Amino acid sequence: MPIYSEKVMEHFMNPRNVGEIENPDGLGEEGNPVCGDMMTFYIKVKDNHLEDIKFKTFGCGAAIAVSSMVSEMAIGKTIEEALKITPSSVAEKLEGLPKNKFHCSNLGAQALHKAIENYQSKQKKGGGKG
Amino acid sequence: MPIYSEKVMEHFMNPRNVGEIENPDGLGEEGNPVCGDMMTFYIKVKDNHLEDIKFKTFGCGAAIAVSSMVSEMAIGKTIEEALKITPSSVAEKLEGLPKNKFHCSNLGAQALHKAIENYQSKQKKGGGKG
Amino acid sequence: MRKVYLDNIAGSPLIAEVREAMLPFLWDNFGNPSSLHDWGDPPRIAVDDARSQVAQLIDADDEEEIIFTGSGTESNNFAVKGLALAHQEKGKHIVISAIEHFSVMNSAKTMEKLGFEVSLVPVDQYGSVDPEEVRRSIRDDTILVSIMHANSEVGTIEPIKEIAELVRERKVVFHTDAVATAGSMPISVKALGVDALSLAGNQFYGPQGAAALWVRKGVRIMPLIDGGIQEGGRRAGTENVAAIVGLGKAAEMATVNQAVRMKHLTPLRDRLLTELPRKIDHVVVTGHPQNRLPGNASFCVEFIEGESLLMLLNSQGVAVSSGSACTSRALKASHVLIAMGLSHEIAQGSVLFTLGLHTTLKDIDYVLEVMPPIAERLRQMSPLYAKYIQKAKGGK
Amino acid sequence: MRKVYLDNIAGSPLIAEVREAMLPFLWDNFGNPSSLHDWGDPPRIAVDDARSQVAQLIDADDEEEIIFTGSGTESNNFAVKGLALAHQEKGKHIVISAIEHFSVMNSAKTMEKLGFEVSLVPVDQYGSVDPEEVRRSIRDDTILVSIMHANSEVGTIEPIKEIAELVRERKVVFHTDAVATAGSMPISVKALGVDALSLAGNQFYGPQGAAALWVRKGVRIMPLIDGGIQEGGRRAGTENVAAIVGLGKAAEMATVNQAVRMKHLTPLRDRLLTELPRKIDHVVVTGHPQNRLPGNASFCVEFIEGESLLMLLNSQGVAVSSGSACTSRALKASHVLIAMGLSHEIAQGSVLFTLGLHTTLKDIDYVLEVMPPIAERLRQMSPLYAKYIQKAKGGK
Ligand SMILES: Cc1ncc(COP(=O)(O)O)c(C=O)c1O
Ligand SMILES: Cc1ncc(COP(=O)(O)O)c(C=O)c1O
Repeated sequence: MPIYSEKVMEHFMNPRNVGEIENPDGLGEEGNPVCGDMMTFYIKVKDNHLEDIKFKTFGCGAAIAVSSMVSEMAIGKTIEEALKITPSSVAEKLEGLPKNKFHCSNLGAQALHKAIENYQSKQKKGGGKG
Repeated sequence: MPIYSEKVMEHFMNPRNVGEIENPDGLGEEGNPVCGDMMTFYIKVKDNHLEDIKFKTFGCGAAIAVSSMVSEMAIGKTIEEALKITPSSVAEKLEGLPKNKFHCSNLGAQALHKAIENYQSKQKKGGGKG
Repeated sequence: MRKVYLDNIAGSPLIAEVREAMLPFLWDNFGNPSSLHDWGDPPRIAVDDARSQVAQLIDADDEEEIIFTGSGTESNNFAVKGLALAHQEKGKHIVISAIEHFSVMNSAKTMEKLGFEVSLVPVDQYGSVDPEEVRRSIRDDTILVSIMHANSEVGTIEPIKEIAELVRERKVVFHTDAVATAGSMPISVKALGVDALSLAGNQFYGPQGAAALWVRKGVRIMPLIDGGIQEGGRRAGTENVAAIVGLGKAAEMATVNQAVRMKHLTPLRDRLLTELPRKIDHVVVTGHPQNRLPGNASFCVEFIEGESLLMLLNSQGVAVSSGSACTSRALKASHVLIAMGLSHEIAQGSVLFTLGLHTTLKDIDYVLEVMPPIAERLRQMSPLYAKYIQKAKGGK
Repeated sequence: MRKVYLDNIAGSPLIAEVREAMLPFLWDNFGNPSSLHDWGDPPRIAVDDARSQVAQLIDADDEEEIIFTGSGTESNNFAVKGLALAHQEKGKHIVISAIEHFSVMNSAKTMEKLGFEVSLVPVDQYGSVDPEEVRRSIRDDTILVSIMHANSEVGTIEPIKEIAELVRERKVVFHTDAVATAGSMPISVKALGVDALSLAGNQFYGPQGAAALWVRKGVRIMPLIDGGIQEGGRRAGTENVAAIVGLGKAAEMATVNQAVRMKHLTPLRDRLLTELPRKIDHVVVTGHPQNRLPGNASFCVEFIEGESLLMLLNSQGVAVSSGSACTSRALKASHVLIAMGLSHEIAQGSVLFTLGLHTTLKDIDYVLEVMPPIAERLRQMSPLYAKYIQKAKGGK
């Protein structure tokens, strides 16, 4: 079989929500250049919901498709729902990822979670707006 | 190239002087079944000349061709001339032998020489008739 | 002149389906299965398919247990050396039979040079290994037993299932060289109970250049050929895609047609085995009378040397091989015949007929017709025959 | 859509003459070169011819110095392991460069496990080995030096002649992996002064499945693959005749056409090397600017990862490869780029164009046209690029 599923290819070729959010409510970075995949997620939160998500990704086809899929899965969800997104659920939605790509390139959920944690820690400090 | 020269093939397919001589003047055996080649040469001597030669050979294509060639080279020669036949001169007459066949299968000259020695030792003992 | 090819062990023609399957990968689909671009897809898919086809041929559950190699010889080297090196912390003793193919035999000898110890299990007059003998040869430091599934020179099929059971009891890794059997008769690695098995496509109408080693999941093996991480890091080097595809197709065809093929071969083989000794005096059948490869008929013709017999048969259009010293490039009579207790003298008269898909009854009858005068002619030249006759006369 | 194949290092189509030469040995001439009957003659003659053709390609005097193997990887394993094991009574120290192909690198690592010691000679920013560094690394117990003739990932050609001279002074055996050069540029083992040299037919329009190791007469080597006494007892296994014939023909064609091929490739390569960095900012050429393989143009595109670049080029019909971590199945950035001192971040942007006989100027211009928007697109998604821009702005 081809190494990537059609779904991965579709998200890689047309990634959703690429970009940055100025003054995001939360920002999460994951990965490093040695393994070759790095992702930055930006979130905008309103009424405990992820109103907007953007990402930037340096990485392979899988990494880009994962980021796109994560953003699509999380947008509009509550914080609690979004935190339930796991690498496995992302891979499943993408109709599978190559075995060797699973760990390195499937960092999207973590990057999102980091952005949420970043938002939550700001909330604690600043009293929050959400 | 094919493993055997045309000359070897010709002598193998149509060996000269196959057979036995009853009451030979000399008889020589060479080889053993482990290496796979055995030859028996029979000679008839008259006036110091090899009047007749016959051989029997158990062995490969080369061994049979060598026996045939030796018999052809030696017949009619004087004892002294026949003793000058060497494995190399036989191989040359046969337009070459495969490298790995040279030692094992090229026992014809030795078998002939043994037959001559056998004749000579009988001569010494019996006073000879040659 | 009639052409009768009865040397299928040395080489055999590709079947048409194998040829057709290979052609695209020799010309247009020249890509590399590791490539991530479009050119990589057809070869990658094709290699995956071939892996399934081979797994199916030997009834392996997991196609990732199949490691493609370049030849049966390589598979055997990989098995013996790779399994021994991977298990050496437990011990350094290897058991093989006395009639293994040189690729197993000489791999074991190389391991001896590296500090391992090798025991040879003897065989009986039919070339059969006694499972009890294997059991007795296993020691506490034994780490590997390798016994072939069938010997291709004399056709004898070994009791691998029984041997495997005894070896498993001692928790020793068991490899079998099934190059002579895989694709020629039904094989199930599960039923046999082995840990590793070698097979080669060129033995069942597949091409040269592709063979396989099956290694049960969980059994450690050290690579023979290091480099990139093709074949899961177990055998490096850019895949020979066309040959692998050919092997896969040949495996698929064999899985389907094995029964028919065996039905075709067995009566032809049996005719040769019974009739040749009737037509020519002093001919002994070598190998097991019943437990033998469907296409193998092997003999020793007394008082005659194999190469000259082979050459005279060739002059009549018949291709065979022999285990005589003169036909081997090492100039030694077959170690298999000697291990079976035959004298050198008799072993020199070895002649081996390996039948194939294309062999017909007419071919066999042609051999039965042309061979007796050839044997007679060589015997008339043979000093051994002369001695025998003289003795026989003297005995009267 | 235009199809532009620039990944000839991964695989390339057979040239028509090679195909024609091979066909008879895939179908009708299925015999075994070891067979003594008529079926053995065509393959035996063909293998002998191929041996001469390969000997001529590398200017070897004696065709018996050519040992056929199954792949470049096997040749390198055979050389490193076989030469080291054959000379271990003198010492157990091996010297290789830091940018060897994995087949040399990992063979050396295996020898480490068997008690040998391995030194890596570093390279400079262009991937060049300094002969002085090699000389310094040789010790009294050094028995083997293996430095590649050219690196196929970055194209750099090494000063083998100079290195060989220094190694010879120390009476140490010297092997060179010429898989990337043999058939692509003139080679003379005599002029180079090496003791052993690996080459592979699939690198010069020959088939998979046949490669060779040349070993100077008198230099001892231990077999990697034991068994029968094919290849003079140095490499066992039934010959893959069709592939060997293809290798021979490819060698003959290369001997004749090398100069023309180089003239075709060099300007195309140079156009890519000069124009791509002009069309795209922050692109670095990797490898040596002058001493490089005629068909090799390699780069790192900053702020971008190689696999996604490769996939978007593929979506435009262009096939290339990359040394990024994600494109390697081992998930590590090319050890060659890292050894040249590039950061992991930059090495991830590796892209490698390997041109071939069929490459045209239009192909190159098409790449120069489609690649800049792809790089731009990926940079717009890249957090590394965003950071770089921010920094650049902040710096103003
Ligand atoms: C039982 C057995 N094992 C291994 C081999 C080795 O096969 P190859 O020479 O094709 O590598 C053979 C070849 O006939 C064989 O019969
Ligand atoms: C320099 C070098 N050596 C060895 C090899 C190994 O070749 P293969 O994978 O065909 O065995 C390659 C392959 O590209 C190479 O470039």
